[in-house]
Amino acid sequence: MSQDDTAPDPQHFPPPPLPEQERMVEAILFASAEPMSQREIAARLPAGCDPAEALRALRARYEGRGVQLARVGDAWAFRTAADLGFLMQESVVESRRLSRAATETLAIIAYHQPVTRAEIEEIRGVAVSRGTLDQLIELDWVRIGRRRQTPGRPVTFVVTEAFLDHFGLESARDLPGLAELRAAGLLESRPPGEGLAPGLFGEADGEDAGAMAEDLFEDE
Amino acid sequence: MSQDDTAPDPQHFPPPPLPEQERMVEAILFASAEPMSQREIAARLPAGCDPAEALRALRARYEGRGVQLARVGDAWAFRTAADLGFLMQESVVESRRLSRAATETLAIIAYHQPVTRAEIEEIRGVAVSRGTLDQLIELDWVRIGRRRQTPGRPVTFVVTEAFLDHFGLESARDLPGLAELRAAGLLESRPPGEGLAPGLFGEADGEDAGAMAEDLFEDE
Amino acid sequence: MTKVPYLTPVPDPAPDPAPHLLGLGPQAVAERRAEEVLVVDVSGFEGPLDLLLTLSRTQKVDLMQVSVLELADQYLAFVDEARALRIELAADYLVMAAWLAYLKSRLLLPPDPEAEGPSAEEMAAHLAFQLERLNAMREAAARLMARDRLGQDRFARGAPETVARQRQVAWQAGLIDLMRAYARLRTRDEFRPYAFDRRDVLTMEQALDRVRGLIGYAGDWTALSAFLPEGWEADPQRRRSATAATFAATLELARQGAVEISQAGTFAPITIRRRPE
Repeated sequence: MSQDDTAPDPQHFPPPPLPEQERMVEAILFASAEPMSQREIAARLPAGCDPAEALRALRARYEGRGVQLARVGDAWAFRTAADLGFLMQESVVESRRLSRAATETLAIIAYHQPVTRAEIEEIRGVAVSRGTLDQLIELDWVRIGRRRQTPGRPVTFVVTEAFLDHFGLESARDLPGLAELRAAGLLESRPPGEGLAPGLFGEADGEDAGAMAEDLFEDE
Repeated sequence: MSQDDTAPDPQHFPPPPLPEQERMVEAILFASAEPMSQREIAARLPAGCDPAEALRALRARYEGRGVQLARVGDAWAFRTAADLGFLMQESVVESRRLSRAATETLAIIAYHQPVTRAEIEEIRGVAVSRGTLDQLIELDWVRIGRRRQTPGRPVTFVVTEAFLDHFGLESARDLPGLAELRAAGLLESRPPGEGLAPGLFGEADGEDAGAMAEDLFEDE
Repeated sequence: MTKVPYLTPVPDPAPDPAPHLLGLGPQAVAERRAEEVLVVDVSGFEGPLDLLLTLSRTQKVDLMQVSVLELADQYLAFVDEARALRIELAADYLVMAAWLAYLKSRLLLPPDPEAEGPSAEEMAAHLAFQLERLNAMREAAARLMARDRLGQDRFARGAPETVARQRQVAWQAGLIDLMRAYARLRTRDEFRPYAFDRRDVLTMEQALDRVRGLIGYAGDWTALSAFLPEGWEADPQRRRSATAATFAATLELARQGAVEISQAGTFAPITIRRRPE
């Protein structure tokens, strides 16, 4: 602050009282698009004002409020209180179906846990991508279990409490067996031996054949 | 507010205490340049909050401050106190001066709304140019209301929330001098006396006559 | 009328060139004439009512007390002057002038008790009301514009904080999906893509074509089974499909009004016939 700013100027009215100065700083900072330095604020205020004092009072006033008077470098600005930052986020929840690969992998882990990656691949007939397992782990539905005591000591995968919770199961043993699935009509395929040439359908082409059929029914 | 918004939801935590809700509403409204309706505010708050109560408390808190909580129709916004406008003169965006035709038309719409174009013309004694209404609509001060249920079903014009915001009105009922004008009978649409000059005094029936006259007076 | 600006130089109605202009071409004469036309800013008025309002102010009385008779005189004088200055007034100014002249004559004459419609006084009162209302709206507009306006006296938050839209993906999978996926895997050897086996299925379209072709011969009640295609009666699965399709086809034809269907009782044979003309 230069001398001139604070020196009483006989040509001007006396400066407004401090509460009024505080109001003024409040309005100026509220309306400003950028943080403002004390000097810039002073330039806007009537002569003889003491922005430092007004800023102090204003800062104290907003203490604990939803909005705070924040110091930004040499300047001042109103900012949302840090603990209320979550209000500035509008969360849009988008629900998406789990991919077929992820669903199958999850199913295999649930039915066969603890299961190694190689075993999952054997059952699925295709390689399991790292991303699929990562996604399931991130969803907290799958976690890494103990290492298998076999050559190479591969890690195993198991389902989590969160998984059981999400699918409403008390334990993984509650998962229905194949016979029950069939009885419940959940097996879409026909019973074998209905005049279809084996090897024509469903052999070796894991993802592809399935994906084709599936396209007819659901968008993934 | 519908029942659902206020009904306690057993799946959620209890709503935060009122002072905390007040902080939240403060933060939300401070962050927005546009007025926000109670519904919009509620959507951002945790479940079970009562923005109405928080708004009441907040408004009282800012009473007399440099920034005030203003009601704008059904919405709320923080605005600097009108008496401090001189401090922000630098940030005044020089808006194009409205023509007399535009300001008169705006006043007629505000005080007589919903009002048809023929009625505006009846009051002004001159055709309303398309440009005038376009300008007011573009400023977002006027919008098209419901059609009048009279022959020809002419559209009506009404003022908007942005109009209220711009002119610092809580509602259209707060227009200056409204009561006096109404008491003086100047807001009634008195049927024009018969035998008056045709076409000049509202016998121009609806849109067609207006549109025709308008071509003649495009420059206002 | 396509162009009616308030001020248009009036073309000289009487081509009577002044002596000093003799010898100039007609075009030059017209140019000189046009230059002589005095331009008065009539466009400063927002129509005849506005002009009347301005004139009424010269009476220096409250609008309620304005003398319409005097106002009419002032207006007519103005229009005369504009004519003298060869200012072409817009049509509505002239319509107003004619109406005021009429009103003036009515006001001056003793009232005719036989006359229908509003009296001259009522018409004058309505004009006064219109002037007062226009004036009120004009004042209201001025008051409105003088309010503490946003962006001039009141300001919004200069640095509004943006609301971040956070996209959260909730992955959905139900137990059924899980079990299906597993079942699919475990029964892969028996699994095949779902494909409709049409070999033993008669479609409704096929049946419809067939029944349409045959119905012409069925003037009398004929059993539905008679319409089944050959070779479809023996195998139960084929017969089932053919019967269903044929029945559906006859229902469709009945709906179209082509056939009638009859059944004596529950599970009794269904018979159909062409609808009698």
